[in-house]
Amino acid sequence: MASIFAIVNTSNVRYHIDGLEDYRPIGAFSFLGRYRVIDFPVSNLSNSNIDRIQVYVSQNPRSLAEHLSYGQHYNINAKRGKLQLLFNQDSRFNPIYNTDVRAYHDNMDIIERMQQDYVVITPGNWVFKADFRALVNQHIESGADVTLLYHRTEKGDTEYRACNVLELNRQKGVNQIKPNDGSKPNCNVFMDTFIMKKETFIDLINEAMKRSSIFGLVDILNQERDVLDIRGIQHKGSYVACIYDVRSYYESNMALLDYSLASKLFTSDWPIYTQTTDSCPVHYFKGAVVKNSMIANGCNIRGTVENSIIGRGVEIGEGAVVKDSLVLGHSVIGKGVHIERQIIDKWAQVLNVKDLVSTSELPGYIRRNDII
Amino acid sequence: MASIFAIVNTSNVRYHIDGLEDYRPIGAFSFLGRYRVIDFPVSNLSNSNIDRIQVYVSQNPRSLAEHLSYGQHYNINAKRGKLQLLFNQDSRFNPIYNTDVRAYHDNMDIIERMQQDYVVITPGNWVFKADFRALVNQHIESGADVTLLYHRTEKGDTEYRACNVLELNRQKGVNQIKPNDGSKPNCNVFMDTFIMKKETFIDLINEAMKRSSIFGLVDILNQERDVLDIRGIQHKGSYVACIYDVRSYYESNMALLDYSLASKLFTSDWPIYTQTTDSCPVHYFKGAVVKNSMIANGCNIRGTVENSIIGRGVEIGEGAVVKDSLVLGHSVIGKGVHIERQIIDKWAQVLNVKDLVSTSELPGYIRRNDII
Amino acid sequence: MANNEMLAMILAGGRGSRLKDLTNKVAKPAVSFGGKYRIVDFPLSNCANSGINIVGVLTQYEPVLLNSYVAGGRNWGLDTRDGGVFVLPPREKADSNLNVYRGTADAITQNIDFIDQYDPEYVLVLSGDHIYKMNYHQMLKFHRENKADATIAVISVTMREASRFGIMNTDGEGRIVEFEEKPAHPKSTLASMGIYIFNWKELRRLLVADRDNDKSSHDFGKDIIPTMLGEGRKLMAYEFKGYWKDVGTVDSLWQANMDLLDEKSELDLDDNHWRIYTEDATEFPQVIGPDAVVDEAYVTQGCHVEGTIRRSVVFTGADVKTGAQVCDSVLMPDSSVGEGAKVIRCLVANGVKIGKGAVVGSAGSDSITLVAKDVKGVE
Amino acid sequence: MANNEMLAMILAGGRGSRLKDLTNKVAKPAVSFGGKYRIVDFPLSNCANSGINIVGVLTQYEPVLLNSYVAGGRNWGLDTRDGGVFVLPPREKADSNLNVYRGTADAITQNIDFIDQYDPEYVLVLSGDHIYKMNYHQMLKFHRENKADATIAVISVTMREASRFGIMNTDGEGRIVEFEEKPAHPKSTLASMGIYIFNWKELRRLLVADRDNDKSSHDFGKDIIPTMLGEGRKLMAYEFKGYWKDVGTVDSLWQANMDLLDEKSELDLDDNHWRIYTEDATEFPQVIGPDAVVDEAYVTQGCHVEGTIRRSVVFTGADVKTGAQVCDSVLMPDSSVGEGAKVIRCLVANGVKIGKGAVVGSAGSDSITLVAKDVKGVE
Repeated sequence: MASIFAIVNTSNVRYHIDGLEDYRPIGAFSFLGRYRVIDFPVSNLSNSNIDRIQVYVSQNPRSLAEHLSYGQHYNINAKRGKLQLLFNQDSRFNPIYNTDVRAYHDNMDIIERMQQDYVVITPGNWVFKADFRALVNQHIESGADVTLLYHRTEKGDTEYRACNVLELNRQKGVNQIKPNDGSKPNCNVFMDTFIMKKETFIDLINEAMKRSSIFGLVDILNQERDVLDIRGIQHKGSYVACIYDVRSYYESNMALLDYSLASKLFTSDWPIYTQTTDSCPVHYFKGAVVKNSMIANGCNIRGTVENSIIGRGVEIGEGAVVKDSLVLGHSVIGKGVHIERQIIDKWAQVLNVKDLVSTSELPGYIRRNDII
Repeated sequence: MASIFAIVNTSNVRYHIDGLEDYRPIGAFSFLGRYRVIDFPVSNLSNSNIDRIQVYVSQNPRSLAEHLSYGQHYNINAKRGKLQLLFNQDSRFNPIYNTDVRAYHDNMDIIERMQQDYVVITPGNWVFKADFRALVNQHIESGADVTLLYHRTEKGDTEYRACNVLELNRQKGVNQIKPNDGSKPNCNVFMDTFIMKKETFIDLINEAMKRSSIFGLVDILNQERDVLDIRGIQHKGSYVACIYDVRSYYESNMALLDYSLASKLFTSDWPIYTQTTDSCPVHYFKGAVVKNSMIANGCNIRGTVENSIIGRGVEIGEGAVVKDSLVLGHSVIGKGVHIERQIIDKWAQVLNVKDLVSTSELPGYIRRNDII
Repeated sequence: MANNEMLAMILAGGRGSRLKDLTNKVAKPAVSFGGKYRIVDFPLSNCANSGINIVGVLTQYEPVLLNSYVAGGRNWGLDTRDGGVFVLPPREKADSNLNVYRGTADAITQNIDFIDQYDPEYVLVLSGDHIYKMNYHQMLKFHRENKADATIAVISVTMREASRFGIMNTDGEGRIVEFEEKPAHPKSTLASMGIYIFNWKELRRLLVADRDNDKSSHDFGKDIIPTMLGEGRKLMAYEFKGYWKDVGTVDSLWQANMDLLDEKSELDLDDNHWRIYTEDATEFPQVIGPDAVVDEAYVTQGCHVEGTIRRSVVFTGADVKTGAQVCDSVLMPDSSVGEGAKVIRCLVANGVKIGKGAVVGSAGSDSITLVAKDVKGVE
Repeated sequence: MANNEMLAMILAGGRGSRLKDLTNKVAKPAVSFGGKYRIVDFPLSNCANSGINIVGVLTQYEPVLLNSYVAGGRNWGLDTRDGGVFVLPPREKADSNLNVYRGTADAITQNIDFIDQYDPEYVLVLSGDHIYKMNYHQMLKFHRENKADATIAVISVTMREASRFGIMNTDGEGRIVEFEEKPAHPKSTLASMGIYIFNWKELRRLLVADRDNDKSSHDFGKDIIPTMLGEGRKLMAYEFKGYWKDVGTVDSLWQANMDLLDEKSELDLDDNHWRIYTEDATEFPQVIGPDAVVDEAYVTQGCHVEGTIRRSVVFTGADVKTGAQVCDSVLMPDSSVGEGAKVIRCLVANGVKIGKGAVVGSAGSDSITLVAKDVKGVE
């Protein structure tokens, strides 16, 4: 069995979500009311029998630190394995310095002491299902120096707009990694997932730091593509989501209200773990009307909920109507309040404004702790 | 039983230790080879049956985050209690902004949601034994608004130079909290420990922020001393150490080589908890000579160790002589190397320089990971 | 917290045979309750919330699931450095052979060595099959303030119910002067809840004496308490006010579940200050389908509802298909109700499948129908 | 890791009576070893390091300390979401009464329902009283590659020792053709280590058949393995090379401890890649006093040494006072050696106090002196 450690990178200069990300990195965003986005990469790794996991985090680490704890709830043996948070200093004076390479370089002594031969680097803001051990085996068999995971899409012109795409040759060799300029619907979206030997990884970091203080892993790979054998592997799976803006966050949640699609993401042989909060079951009161929705535990529902995802411990008051919305944990939708196409952040209370309806393509957003 | 939550503050603008503190806050410093400084405040709290604990950390949180984990090893029930790391943004452009008040203010929503009536604030860089529950009861009985813990010293002119001192009236009322200017040997050193109602605490933070962006808790208390009943309680205990510079760090360790003093700090009714590292016992090889020392598990000792404290997993080579030194975990003192009055940081290796002897009052310091 | 002042011993050996097929393969304390809980979660969460760190669980009958469930105590945060939940079945020792527990007191007697390890001042004896939220720390405070030799928690019942309980007759200060087991003509309505605090040294002495007494049935209510009263010991009644239910029959288990639908019920599981902890199920989020009706219901994660649910409690992993109707019923974990089926006034056991179009239970039934086996569908 | 492919069952019921007074109050697997460990730490750490998540520990004799020790499995990181260490004593079931385990195989038979819960493909059966480091995952790989029905770990012993063991006679490919229990004239030197991998379905069938066989002693070595050989099953011998010791006697327990002083010994407890985990003792750091001599020794935290220690292993909390001399000895946890006392070629049991000036053991003794009771000082 190849020995593998993993890196989950929760900060990426390409992705930024106003509002929600003021409070936590995208990895700590609530997903389907009950999960956080990072539960998906970490569960993928745990299910792949990879139990040395470094999570890199820069800004607002508290919610991630608490949620990940030390990994027991991801089924990781705390003695043999380790779910480790690594912090990198965030240069707020100029964010172009906040590269992945710099974060790894800051923690080079720890990376050098890892005893594993291979590293899998996977992002904290993508939701998909993947057996990383199988991918590493595929990488080893191919003889490539670096393997990159990509998703074949037909919607490159409207979706994945903040992502990179891979230009591949006929042998799946990577000619170039470049920003998705939206010019082509059909493209290979790079899933920000790298597989290589630990030694190759260390060499690339050192080389990148030498060439430019603002080089990321993608930049150095682009420069080294004639020296290294860099290949793409196409990801197989029916659900892939990159959360990089408000719209992609909203739509990646809503898409899973389709039960047949959700059933493919959640299967009994590939559990998605998360941390329990010991909430009680959902209490539906007399008069509640709920259709086509996911409701997390601890909610009290007295009103109407349609086509919505409701987080833990939410109160929906009598006569309230919640449609096409994402309501995050511990929020309150007061009596008679009507909301549609909204993202309500945690601990917010919509009490006094009786109508919140987004008419534009973008859902509305209510900040954490706000009273509306 | 009064309901209490606690704050352990690991960053204080008054204290800074060059070298060692580049890698971790003082709370994460190794103590007696086997502990970290923060084990003392956290064990004090746990032994006092206070199990809601917030640890505030600004720079380099990794080692603290890993060491504290989620508090199980401090005997804290993870459901009812909580050992929580809170991060505050560190303004590197001007450290005078890094006040305790700002850190609390950054996390005000969490403080406001605490269900407890009282708060104990205690620092992460002091080593002493205290029953905080008894102190809170004393605080309640006295009727004071704020209680400050102090240590009566006769060495104020040479020690505790970075600390504040309390000027008390005959009723133990606090007239002033001011920097120790070293002018008096006899003084009441403020142990950076505050007890008050949660509501008082919140009012003080808000008031301090209003008056000045760089006010700390001490500053606002000085201004409010005519409005509030602020009292001192003298700490009883045979061992008190404030770790605020290299000398105090070195000497607070060395003082405990006196077994009769150490026996008063470590008693079976007041366990000091720490995290296990699963190191094996110490192996003393043929020819080893060890006198008056504390040796942590996982060491291999082939040479001579005198009046020293040796951390976990250290290698002392054949013919090596280690005297009056603090050797931190996983360091190597090579064959025939002679060191005296040194602090050797973690993972350092003294191999090629055969003599490292500090002749000045200050011990020498070798940086983490260095090869000498 | 290094608090070994009082440790708790939970009697969890009961067969619970009045629960019929529900306890065929699991001990009564492991029976599911309230959507996502098991009965034993209540005393265990009460212990955790009362600051008790060490809990012995005395198991005997069909303990394999119960053992796996409680071992270690992580679900209740009881897996601390010096604490834990320890499963204590009967066992072979250097000086005695393997013997079943002969009674509630004997179960403690056979574990004197376990308790001695921790040298507690007090021992709290609990039963593993009641639903209630109680702060044992308050009870200990009462016990200490009264300098009692033992304190027994009691609850006020109606005079009619009193004949079914052990009844405590007390003086004006709450001191127990007489104990009557299921009296035909009760003198008081203070029923024992089977919750005792003893001073360990004294209890230890009594248990050792009781062990070799051939005439004893080795039971707290029948032997130890009467002996203490006979010795003139100070036994205090600690009156508990709040929700308390022995879920010993199918009807009472159903009713206790139904009580969760009542907003005025004192059994509030949504109380932040006194959470009931339980195992962490890795389940799909709760899905309510496009044509579902969910009106007055208590439904937990992992459920998938496409049909109609009224006045019902639906447990982890249960599945209600399109057109199905579930009324006034309890669906235990992983049960399923097929398309168009009707379930009325039923308690559907774990994993039971009710086929398409089947009808079980009826609106006018006197007692609740226990559905413990799959029901075939109607074609 | 959600890896339930193979679960482990550790047989930990042994009385260990050859260890005399050391097992008066604790089961053999709970006996201390190597300064800070207990014997059972070795199979448990091996399981953790081999990626096994679920471990059943079959206890019977004096299990109270052993139960508390292993319950939950936190010490070995085995307290994961889906894993755990489960203590499995004999128990009462719906269809059977409480009975002691009649043999090693019967211990597994009585827990078929426990194993079935996890539906593993393979079951690893281990003994709880050997000292060794072994990767069971490698053994499973071997088992799978050979498509064996069962695989038994063996170790090469000397011809002289062979008569004390169960000996496997194999063909050229390592397939077991014959098994002889303690043969007077051994045909091979491959001794069974009491470590078996079985395909669960097949083992289950054999156990059910064995349960009702009156003539069976319900033992793996005596009954199950011969039956499998008789049926022509493919049994493979997996040869282990490395340190392995049955610490069944005072002398062998002493010797295994002494082996830790030998730098060339294969039992390296300082190996980062294969740690042995154990309980976390909240002890004072190890203190070596101003006049102490510590030369060739293995000393752990919580020890306080003011006297002289040579060629000895000193366990957690042991205390060697000024002028005391400890040579070629093992001081078990919390033992103490008074001022000027001499301890030579001894194994001093847990908590034993050797008084001022006393002399125990002697340099020329044939066997190791077990000091299991306090020794009075000489005035």
